[in-house]
Amino acid sequence: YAKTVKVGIVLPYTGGGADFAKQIEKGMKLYLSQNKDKLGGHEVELVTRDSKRPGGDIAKVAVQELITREKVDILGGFVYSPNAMSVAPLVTEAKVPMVIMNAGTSFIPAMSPYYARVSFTMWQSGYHMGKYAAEKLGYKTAMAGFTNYPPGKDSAAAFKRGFEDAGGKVQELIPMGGPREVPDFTPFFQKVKDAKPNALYMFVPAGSHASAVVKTYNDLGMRGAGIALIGPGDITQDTKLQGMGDGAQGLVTVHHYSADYDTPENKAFVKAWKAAYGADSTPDFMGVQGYDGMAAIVDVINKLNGEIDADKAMDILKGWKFASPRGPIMIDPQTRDIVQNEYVHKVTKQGDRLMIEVVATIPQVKDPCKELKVGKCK
Amino acid sequence: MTGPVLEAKGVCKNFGALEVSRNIDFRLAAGERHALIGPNGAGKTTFVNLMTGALTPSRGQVILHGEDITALAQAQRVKRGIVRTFQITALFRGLTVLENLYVAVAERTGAATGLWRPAGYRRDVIDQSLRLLEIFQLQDDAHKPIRELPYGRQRLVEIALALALEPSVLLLDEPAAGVPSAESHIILDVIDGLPADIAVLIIEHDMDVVFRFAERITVLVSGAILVQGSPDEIANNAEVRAVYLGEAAHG
Amino acid sequence: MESIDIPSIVLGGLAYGMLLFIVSVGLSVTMGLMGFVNLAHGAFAMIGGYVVVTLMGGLGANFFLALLAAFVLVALVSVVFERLLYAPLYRADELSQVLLTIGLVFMMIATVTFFWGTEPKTIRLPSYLAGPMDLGFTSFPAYRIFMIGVGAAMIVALWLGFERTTIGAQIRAAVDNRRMAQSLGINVDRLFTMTFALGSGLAAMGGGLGIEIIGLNPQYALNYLVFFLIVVAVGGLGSIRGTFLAALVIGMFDFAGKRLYPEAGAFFIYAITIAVLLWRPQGLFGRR
Amino acid sequence: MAEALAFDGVSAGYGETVVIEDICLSVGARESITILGRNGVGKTTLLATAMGHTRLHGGRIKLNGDDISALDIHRRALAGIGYVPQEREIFPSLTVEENLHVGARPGRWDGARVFELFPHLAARLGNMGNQLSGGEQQMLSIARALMGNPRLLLMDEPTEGLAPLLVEELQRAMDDLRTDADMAIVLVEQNPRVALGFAERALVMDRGRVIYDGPSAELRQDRQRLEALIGVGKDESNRVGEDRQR
Amino acid sequence: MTVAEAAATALATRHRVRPLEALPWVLAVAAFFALPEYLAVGTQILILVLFALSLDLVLGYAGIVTLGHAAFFGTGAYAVGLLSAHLDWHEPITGLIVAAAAAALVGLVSGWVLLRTHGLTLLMLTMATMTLLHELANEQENLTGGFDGLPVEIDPVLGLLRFSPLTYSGQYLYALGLLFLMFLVVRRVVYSPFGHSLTGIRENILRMHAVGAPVRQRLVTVYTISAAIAGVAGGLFAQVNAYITLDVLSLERAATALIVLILGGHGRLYGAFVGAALYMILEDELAKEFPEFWQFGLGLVLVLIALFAREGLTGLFAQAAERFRKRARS
Ligand SMILES: Nc1ncnc2c1ncn2[C@@H]1O[C@H](COP(=O)(O)OP(=O)(O)OP(=O)(O)O)[C@@H](O)[C@H]1O
Ligand SMILES: Nc1ncnc2c1ncn2[C@@H]1O[C@H](COP(=O)(O)OP(=O)(O)OP(=O)(O)O)[C@@H](O)[C@H]1O
Ligand SMILES: [Mg+2]
Ligand SMILES: [Mg+2]
Repeated sequence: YAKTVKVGIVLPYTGGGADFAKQIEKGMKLYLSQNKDKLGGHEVELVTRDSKRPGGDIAKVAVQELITREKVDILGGFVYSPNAMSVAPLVTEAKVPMVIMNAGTSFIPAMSPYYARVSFTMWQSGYHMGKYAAEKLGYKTAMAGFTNYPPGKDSAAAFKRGFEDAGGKVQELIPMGGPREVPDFTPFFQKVKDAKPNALYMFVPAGSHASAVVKTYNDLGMRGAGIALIGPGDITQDTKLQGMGDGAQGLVTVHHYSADYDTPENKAFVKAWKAAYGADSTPDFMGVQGYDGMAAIVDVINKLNGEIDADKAMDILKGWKFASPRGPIMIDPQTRDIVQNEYVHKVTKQGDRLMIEVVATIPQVKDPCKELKVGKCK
Repeated sequence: MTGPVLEAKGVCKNFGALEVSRNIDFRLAAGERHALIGPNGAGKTTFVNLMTGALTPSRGQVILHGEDITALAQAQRVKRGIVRTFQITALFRGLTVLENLYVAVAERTGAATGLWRPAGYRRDVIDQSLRLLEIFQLQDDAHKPIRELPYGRQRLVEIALALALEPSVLLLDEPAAGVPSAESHIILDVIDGLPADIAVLIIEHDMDVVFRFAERITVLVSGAILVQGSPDEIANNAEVRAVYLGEAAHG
Repeated sequence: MESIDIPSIVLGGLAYGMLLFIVSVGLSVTMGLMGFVNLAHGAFAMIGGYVVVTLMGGLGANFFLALLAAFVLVALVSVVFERLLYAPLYRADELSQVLLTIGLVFMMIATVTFFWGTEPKTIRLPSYLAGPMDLGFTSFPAYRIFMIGVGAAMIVALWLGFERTTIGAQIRAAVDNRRMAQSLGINVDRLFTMTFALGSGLAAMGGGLGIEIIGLNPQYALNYLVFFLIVVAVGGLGSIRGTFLAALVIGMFDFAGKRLYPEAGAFFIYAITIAVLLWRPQGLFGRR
Repeated sequence: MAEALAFDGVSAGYGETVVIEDICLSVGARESITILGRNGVGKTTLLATAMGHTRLHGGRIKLNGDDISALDIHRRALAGIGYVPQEREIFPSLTVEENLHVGARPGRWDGARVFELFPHLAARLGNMGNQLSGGEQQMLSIARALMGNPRLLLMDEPTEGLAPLLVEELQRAMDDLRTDADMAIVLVEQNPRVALGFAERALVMDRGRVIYDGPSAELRQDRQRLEALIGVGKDESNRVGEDRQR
Repeated sequence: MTVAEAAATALATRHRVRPLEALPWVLAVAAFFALPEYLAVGTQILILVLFALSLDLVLGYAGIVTLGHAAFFGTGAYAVGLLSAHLDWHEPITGLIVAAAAAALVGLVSGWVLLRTHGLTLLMLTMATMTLLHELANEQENLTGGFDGLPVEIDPVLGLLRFSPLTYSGQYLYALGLLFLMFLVVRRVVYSPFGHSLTGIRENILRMHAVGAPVRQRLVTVYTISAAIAGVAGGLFAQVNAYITLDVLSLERAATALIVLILGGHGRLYGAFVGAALYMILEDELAKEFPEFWQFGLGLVLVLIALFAREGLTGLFAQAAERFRKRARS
């Protein structure tokens, strides 16, 4: 007989992360609406909670309520790493499987045996951007600028490791203010300009800071000074790309997703997305993470025939494979973390639209942080 | 000891380029009744501020009971017995009359540092506050917040607060200001009835009050002492009449 | 030893200071002059920003026209706010004002989210304002040079309007003692409504002008509030000149600090705030 | 020619409390009157009512023949009323100069003429309102009202806190004003000597009503009558600030 | 009895406990039994009450308006967190004592420097100081865990009361007990002669100097006491949530306490209770119904309270009670 499986979704619907929450939610709902048949006749009920801020406490209360009062069978969502971390003991004690759809700090999946992650780690893009810049783009020197909080630090460290592993030299890692400060990058970029490295690797959180980076880069004439701007795909987020203007042309980034990928899976995905949310709406990496996360949840429900048992669910998630719009993905059975392709993006202009062109693919990347056992992944 | 209780030695005060007090030498003897008069803006209130520590002199010394208190903070000077009233009423407007007095008495008795025992347990403080109410005939207003009190009564509380501190030197800055001459005598009666050992300095523009009250008068003009003398001497001093009194001395 | 380009630091600091001034000047009017703790300043600025985005994006309006429209529209709408919500609290204690305006901020964040969504908005500047401009001794972003010009024009206009006429004094008089000001023939209600409208209009314009650099999303209303408050407090309440000077000082100092010691992060801006306010508690030109 | 100020059966007070009752009063175009009375009898309230600060419970107020009962405060000021409030009400965050000029209107009184009357103020132009001595604030309050060039000047105990010599000067200046063609003056004054010397007509109030309206000279000469009316004497001592709310 | 005697009696008995004062505690205990599923939110409310109560001591009684109170909350939280993470010190009670002491120290030092100012200036200075602490915690990531946060491990209270992350019943009782203790302290202070003198400072600081009160010393004292209590609130937060992030030092946290206090009514002891409960319940319920737009409803309530209940909700009650009493008398 048909069961209703309750899925508790914790996302920052208000505050600085609201934009991400929206993307993830749209992705999840899109998958659900397309794949009703895969539920084996069961129903899914999403119980959403606003985690508001990256403080840990609000998310924790939300999860506690979802578990004890709403009696959810599965948890999903989580944009901010601290929120995913703070609920680990709770999830472990309550034995509820949890699919992490963003929170990218490397060691999170290790914090609870019931965690599985379908998003990314900062090391995946940063490390391979570093290697690619030194090996293929031939840069000898580079500087890295980053927003001064863990994702930024991780990303810059990963870049440095990758760049130097491939024989380059990172002159300096420059923290460029916190995520909440006035995003004026001019003083930092002036410093870089004076030092004249071959490339500037920039991590800022996706959002308005990214377009400020590109604009400042152009305004200061750094391209003319021979300094290339590269970074993780966060700074060429699909939804923000058009707003950056022509100055974004030629940027090279490494990431796991762009709406412009020319694969059948992705074309179908983007088409369905636009059909559901309007022609103006574009999925970005957050959207696809929500989509894939829901795919994992639906698969669990299907295989367990609606009867969610945490340990069995985790057995299914370990080694789970999926033909995602971003390419083939898998959850590593050892680490319960995502294994996915990383793509080298180049921003080009076609007509009056800026496009992401894939110039190289690095297949099936595991989290380099854990692979190399560096930093907190030791 | 018959020396002065309060003494100013060469006290100067500037506000920027403006010299508000110029080299003032002043002595107030125990139990003396002294008036300080002078044109508006002569620096009388400033002088009180300098004596009580609300302002620090640019130069000069303030000596109380033979001890140099120039560097002492206002609160410490109060503890040593020098207390003032304000030209423009300065009370705890949201508190009742009784509570106003409680605050002052609690400071004097040291009760105010008590963090733990309830204020109501200090019966002694309450009783002393009640006694002050009696002296100023304010019993019927005990329960009223200051802001609901007529101005004349507020002036009474103003002085009661000062007396609550049991001063040895009392500086009164226009105590009857805003109270009509027809009724200011309540205040004057209270002042007349002050214990004889308190030294009192009064600032006042009402010459009836000044001449009735003062044993000695100091005239301050443009920040400097013009003359000092007995009421008769002052009333008949031509210079004082020219700059301050006008015809009032006759009245 | 790396070379340090002094003119570019000075110019960069100046531009950053002007940015701070332009986005804060509206608050200097509504809070500084009118004495209302207007935490909703950022919200008015945000609305202005969205008006500019909508006009330029949807209707393809000219940047300057859009700015002007934002000024006028928000100024007009703010009159309703002023009469209905602000006026009853002019004489209330500042904590009630805090509660009112924070409440307004929350409401406006939700409203903006409802109509414009959560994604950050950008605008496309006219081409002559984009990219670098060659100044001879150095090259510098054209938009920032434009901001310096706008800021300078604003301060001159406001200075002439408020500090060289009695209007500024009339407003301060009405804040000090409303009834006495009326007794001197000042139409306080109208004066306040007009001033509030001006302040809100300026906020809106600041919001529009700032999009290019500090972006625009529903969080704008709260994100930069602290910076607005700091600029006004350091400048001193009641003085637009003070706000201007404070913005420049903070801008220069913060810019040079970040340029030379990026590790120190936000340290500089708070350090200079503390230093100035301990040195001059009423702010650089404070009247209250 | 119409009267400068006319009260026609005016009752007024604060909120529900009625403080002055059924006041009828008229001040001629160039006339000056002086109002006396004990503490709390409603003198300030009467002036404040003319200015529009109180709640009008009944009656009508006319200025130069026009009914101003329903006019806003600032319109009354613009119609020609100047006000020197009892508590001076200097604007603390304005300089002396700004205090003088915020409400200035063109006319015979300008900065120069005001400084002739109060030379001391000229030396304090840059001081903020809260950096003045008590007497200086009083001078400024009077000067500020004069700068508005009113046709009717309401002064509430303007000599309070002023040095005796200055009181005399002010008295002379007001004599000038009185004879000066265009200004009517209503003066509230506690000091009978000043009050009765100032104007030919005097008003005595008690408990919110006018109990005497006649020549000042009469009261000046009849000291006993004066005492009976305003209670100069010790036996009245417990009337201080008697609370008169009903 | 004469008026003066009546006034004296009122003053002498003001500190006595009124029956109505039992109400919040009865409600809190009743909630424990009646609403076992809501204990996690309930615990957060209790912590916010405690934090707002500490703010009331300085804001409502001494008139110090601060936007930096999370400096002490955060210090307390990190004291507990650092003890647990780096010194294996998991004992809760001593942890709180250390939290209080650390916060008091920060309060003493910053109060000594900052409390010579007031108004907007003080607001900005306290906020800037708090932000510098925030920067420091961010900088010392190796110690504090920075943005990502720090897990906190806690032993059972007195070896008996174990904290379950699932039920929160232990946490709730622990928080309630502590709130009660701290409330007793605040109540004592408020009704003491010292508390009375704080009211004097709030009413007229000029006169307070003139009656010989060491004003700054008083302010610093109460600031330090308040900081210690805020530190306990922060320590408690760290213990019951078993996780802290830089958020404990954030402007949001400081501003929330301020809003809650204004909402409930400051200077009335119970304003913190009413304000925190209303704010959190409203936010929680609205956010559940309208995850994206709940701020509108919350904002509307704040606006309405600001317009129609100037002295907060408890002020509204007090006025209503006063009117009722007047009518009863006449
Ligand atoms: N903070 C200040 N800055 C500049 N000048 C000041 C300040 N305070 C007072 N003054 C000036 O100092 C002078 C003396 O003032 P003070 O109050 O002592 O006069 P006073 O003799 O008490 O006069 P009054 O009889 O009018 O009360 C005045 O002219 C006043 O303007
Ligand atoms: N704002 C107010 N609200 C309520 N009652 C008031 C207010 N102002 C004055 N009163 C009351 O009105 C009455 C008349 O006061 P008013 O100030 O007019 O007296 P006055 O004759 O000017 O006295 P004084 O000689 O003290 O200046 C007094 O009983 C006073 O308590
Ligand atoms: Mg004086
Ligand atoms: Mg009066």
